[in-house]
Amino acid sequence: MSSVPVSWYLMLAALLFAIGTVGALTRRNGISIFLSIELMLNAANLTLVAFSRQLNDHTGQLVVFFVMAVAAAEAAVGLALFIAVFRARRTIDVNRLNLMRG
Amino acid sequence: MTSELVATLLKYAVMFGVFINVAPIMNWVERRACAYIQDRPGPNRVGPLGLFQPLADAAKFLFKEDVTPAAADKLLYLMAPVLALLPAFTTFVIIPFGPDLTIDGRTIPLVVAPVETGVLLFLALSSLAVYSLVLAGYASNNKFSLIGGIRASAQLISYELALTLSVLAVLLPVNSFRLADIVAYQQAHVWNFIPQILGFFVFLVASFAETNRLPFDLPEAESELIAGFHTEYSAMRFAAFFQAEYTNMAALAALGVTLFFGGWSLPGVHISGWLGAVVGLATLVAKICVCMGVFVWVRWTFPRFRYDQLMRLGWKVLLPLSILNLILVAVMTLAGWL
Amino acid sequence: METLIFLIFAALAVASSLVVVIHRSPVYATMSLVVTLFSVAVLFVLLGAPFLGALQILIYAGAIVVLFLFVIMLLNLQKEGESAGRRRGQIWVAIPGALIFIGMVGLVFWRAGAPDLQPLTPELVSLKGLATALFSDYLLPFEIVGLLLLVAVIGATVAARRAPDAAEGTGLPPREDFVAEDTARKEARS
Amino acid sequence: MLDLLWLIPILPLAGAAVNGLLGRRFPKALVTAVGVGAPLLSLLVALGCLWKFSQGSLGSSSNGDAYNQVLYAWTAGDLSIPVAFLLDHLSAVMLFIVTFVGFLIHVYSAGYMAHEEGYSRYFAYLNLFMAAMLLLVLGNNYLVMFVGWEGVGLCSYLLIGFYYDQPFPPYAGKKAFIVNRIGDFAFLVGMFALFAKLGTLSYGEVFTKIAAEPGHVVMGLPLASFVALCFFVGAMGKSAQIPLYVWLPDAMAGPTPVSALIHAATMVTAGVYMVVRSNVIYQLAPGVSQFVAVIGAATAIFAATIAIAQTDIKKVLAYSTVSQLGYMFLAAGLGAYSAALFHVMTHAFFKALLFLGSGSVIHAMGGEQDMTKMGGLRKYMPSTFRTYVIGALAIAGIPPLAGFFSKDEILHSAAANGQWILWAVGLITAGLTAFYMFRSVFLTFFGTFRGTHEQEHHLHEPPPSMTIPLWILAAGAVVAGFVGVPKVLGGIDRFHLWLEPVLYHPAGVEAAEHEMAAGMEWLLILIAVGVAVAGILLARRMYGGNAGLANGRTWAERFPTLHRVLANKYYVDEIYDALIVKPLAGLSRFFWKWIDSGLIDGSINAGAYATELTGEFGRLSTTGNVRTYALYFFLGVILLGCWIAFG
Repeated sequence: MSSVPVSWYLMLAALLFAIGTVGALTRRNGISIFLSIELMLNAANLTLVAFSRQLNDHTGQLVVFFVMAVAAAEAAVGLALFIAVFRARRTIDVNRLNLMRG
Repeated sequence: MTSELVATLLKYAVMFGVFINVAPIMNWVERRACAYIQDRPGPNRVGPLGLFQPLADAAKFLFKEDVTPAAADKLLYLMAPVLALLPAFTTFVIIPFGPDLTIDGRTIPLVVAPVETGVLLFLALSSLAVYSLVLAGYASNNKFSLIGGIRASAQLISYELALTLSVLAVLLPVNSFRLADIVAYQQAHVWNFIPQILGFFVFLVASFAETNRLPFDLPEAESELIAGFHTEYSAMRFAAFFQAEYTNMAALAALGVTLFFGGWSLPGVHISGWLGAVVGLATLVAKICVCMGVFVWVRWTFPRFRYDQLMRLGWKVLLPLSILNLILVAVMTLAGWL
Repeated sequence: METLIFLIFAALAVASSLVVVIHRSPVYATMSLVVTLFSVAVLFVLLGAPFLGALQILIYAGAIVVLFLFVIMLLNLQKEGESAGRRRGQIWVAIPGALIFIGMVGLVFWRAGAPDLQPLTPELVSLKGLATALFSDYLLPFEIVGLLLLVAVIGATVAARRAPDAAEGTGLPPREDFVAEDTARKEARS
Repeated sequence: MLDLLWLIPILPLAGAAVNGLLGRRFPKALVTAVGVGAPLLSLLVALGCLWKFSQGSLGSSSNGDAYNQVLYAWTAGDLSIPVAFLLDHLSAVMLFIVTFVGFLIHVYSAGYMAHEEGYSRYFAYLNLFMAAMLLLVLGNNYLVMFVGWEGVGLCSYLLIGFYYDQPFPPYAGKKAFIVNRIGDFAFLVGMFALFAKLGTLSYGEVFTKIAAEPGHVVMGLPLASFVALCFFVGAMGKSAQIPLYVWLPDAMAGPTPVSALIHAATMVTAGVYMVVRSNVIYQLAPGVSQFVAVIGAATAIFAATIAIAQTDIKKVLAYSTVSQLGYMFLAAGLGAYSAALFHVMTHAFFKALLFLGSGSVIHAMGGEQDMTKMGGLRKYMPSTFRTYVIGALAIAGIPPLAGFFSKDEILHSAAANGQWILWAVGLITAGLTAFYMFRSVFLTFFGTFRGTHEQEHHLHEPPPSMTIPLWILAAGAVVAGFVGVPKVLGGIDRFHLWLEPVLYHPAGVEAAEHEMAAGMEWLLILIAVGVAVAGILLARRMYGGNAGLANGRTWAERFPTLHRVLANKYYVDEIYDALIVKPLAGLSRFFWKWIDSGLIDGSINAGAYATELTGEFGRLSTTGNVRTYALYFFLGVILLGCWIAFG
């Protein structure tokens, strides 16, 4: 059975990561940024699982497990924050949320 | 390789045959049972006892005009019914329906997909069902549909927790995700609903909610939302939702029967070979039918919950109960009582 | 066979992730993310992590993304409008940056060659090994993650609570003040 | 029976959980049933275990039959901590004290708190307290002990601040907690040192290893000395020794049964228990032991003098507790560990009795705690009066009550070791103790009533749920001493024999117990009793009779400065305020006014113009938009990646 070299998986992960990064950096809708970040997390997970396979070690898979849990926590809190922000400002366009701009 | 593929396809065909026929038959059962409960005749014109009524309905669905609202989000609108059917017709692949079959010295487990992550796969696939409801609600561009969609998503997420936890409790003593192992365990011991009666009730209530049936049919409460997320759907697309709903019900019933009532097995009956397969399948179908009967009975007996009551029940009663059940089962398992 | 599955789902993942990033409508973006997640889940299975694949669908696609969709509908988010002019620059830096990144990684792999995957061992696939590692060596992280989830639940509940001024004693500033402060600051600056 | 040992701390814990989570919805009777029932069950199990234990070990001189119950090993990576309980001769004594006295206080509380708000909350805290204390006592390693140690600290905070709607109790609770933290910190450091050097925290292994490997050095001190010192600082906090005793008098802000529980039976004795438990370490650190003894003696006399001038009945008892704890440490420091623990036990009885008695008085007086407003309560509350006097006689050391035997043993050990100064200090303290205790007796129960008419009308004997514990404790205060009758009085000092297996005798150093001539011993006993009787008579002379209070005031006016100093507790709180709090605040203010506002802000202002100029340019890159920063970050990562990959 021919198998796929590990570098293909890693390359795919890099591609997904790059796409996610571009999304996170350019989208203005808060939710879309979040989606892009999930994409990046998934890319990272893919590398972890790929290495776990390559090294024949469970650790990588375990880390993915933790990443998922943390992503769940992040999504819950982040979305709650968006709801709160939306209530206060009627928008979640990050360009208009510029309180940091003195 | 090829023979395996053929076997899998055959097995899938068997299960598909069982599950696709659920909707029309249940439609008839439901309408007759409802009529009986409400003390009226029900559909009795087409065929003996109105048995051919579903066929007539199907014909009607086929020939009706298929309306797509002008302001709808076309692509999502078309996708939603497909998404509804997809999980409905994949989840049952992990349900075992008979003892292992040996042909030509080759052992064939009577499950479409004998994977190690069995139950988890079921839960994963069935958790995708929510998308169809949400998308249908959103794409229709109708406020009733949207509210129905939002309600559906909140409800499904909430009750999935209790459902999953009650299922997990069943897995603990068996030490496996495979449903076949669970059935074997029940054959060796006793049907799970006896030691895990609490978990069974949590599972039952959560599965009513998961299938959006009364008393939890808030996403399509007709007195409030017309028909909820599928208000705008008609003809075959509506039929698709209809089919999906009943197939989901059947799949959950199959899971419940397998987890708590011994699946295809009967206590004291050990038949192998082809006869065993047939008996197993028949037993499974019979059990599913009884279960579906309960679904119908409950639907026409209980009034609908209010939305806040629904959420409160899910989070404040069922979830703690299921956690309690999990702890109890874990302790019992550790103590060796199971 | 395996290569074929990989290629199909890799292509699907890349295509759908592009849609996630490019599509204006948040609902479409979210739905494409589901496709990406599904494809990655298939790849997990291919890599000998069926448990993670199932979890990926159960947790990510089944719960987290539904939450996103729920919030999108709750807030009734529409398509993004035309982006303001000065933010354009961001895109023109980010995309070449990403391309360089991909080029860099690609170059590294090209140089390193492509060793075949290790053969799949039953120990790696077995759930038992995973669970044993999780509940012995990684018990502490596991418990901390549990705590984190609890904190997140509480935090999310508090943050998303309606009208902080109605709930006294939360220590949060009332909404009006918050907005007024903001306007006052803006006025002061201009 | 012994394998039920784990139930003993779990039962009150379960009671706390039930009452804490559901208690508000329960009817009062159910709260009482759970709150009092859990300690009762715990007591029964404890008695069963003790009976079984004593069956196997009475008269045996080895500690081999100590019962070890490993429940569970909490493991994360390399670190493995056994959660295990130990029942040996030492924890058996403490187990008995804690469950027995604790249970009586629970019963008493059911009567005392019957009409208070937060009834279920109170019982939840109280049960939790029991659970923590039992954990502390039963743990078989320092970490489990520390969990209990922190648990009682937390519960004392919760209970002292029980009346959280009043201004003072929360303050007192915080004070107790913070002062305790100082000690706890030292305890932690001690544990770290032990773990770092010996790699274990289990008693048995620690004691074996520390004796076998004398070479370890921590911060210039031998390991044993360092650890002993750290642990003693921990004990100072928990057991209210100079200089960390300040929290205990303020802790009287809690409900009175709590004072009885915290300051008599359980929490404050934790320090003594810990020192006795660690006797191996202390034996190996003679210098520290001497330090312990000196601090103990100093605390004893220091607190006793303060107690003389207090008018609040609970404050008198509080300082008396501090003083008695000083006694215990004096004994422990002298190496008379069994005497220290003996005093812990007798003290648990009579101090719980006194506190509960004072609680009855306060209950009857409608919350009034000032003795100058009491008087003549004898005829209204005969039971309370009688039991209170028994307690006072016991603490004063009048034979044959419990306090006599334990106090005598401590004084004897001082004398036997040739530490005559410490002996004298102990003796004077004994006299002072007799004096101030009977001062409180005379002011409270004799003479004429000095409160308002309304209060007088309201005076009554408390309900049986409160008087019965009083009588039981009074019985204990009378007879508890007989387990340790010294040889010279014809006994065999059973208590000492009982504890013998857990005490460590360094090889080569033969029993430090100097045999004294019987005549000498008799003489010392007579002196001690004489001093106590003299104290009582002096109190009677000054405060007896109808004009007791006025009489006392004249005495106070005769030595105005002394009285003022004592009444104000040597101004220790003020001194702490002046020496620690004020300078800290002053230093902060200095940093704020001069360093921060002057130097830092000044230099910043000086640089501001330049910064502003730079900022005008830098502003262009700083858009205030997080994503721009994220973009920079990303570009940086790419650069770094390229450098690593190709550089």
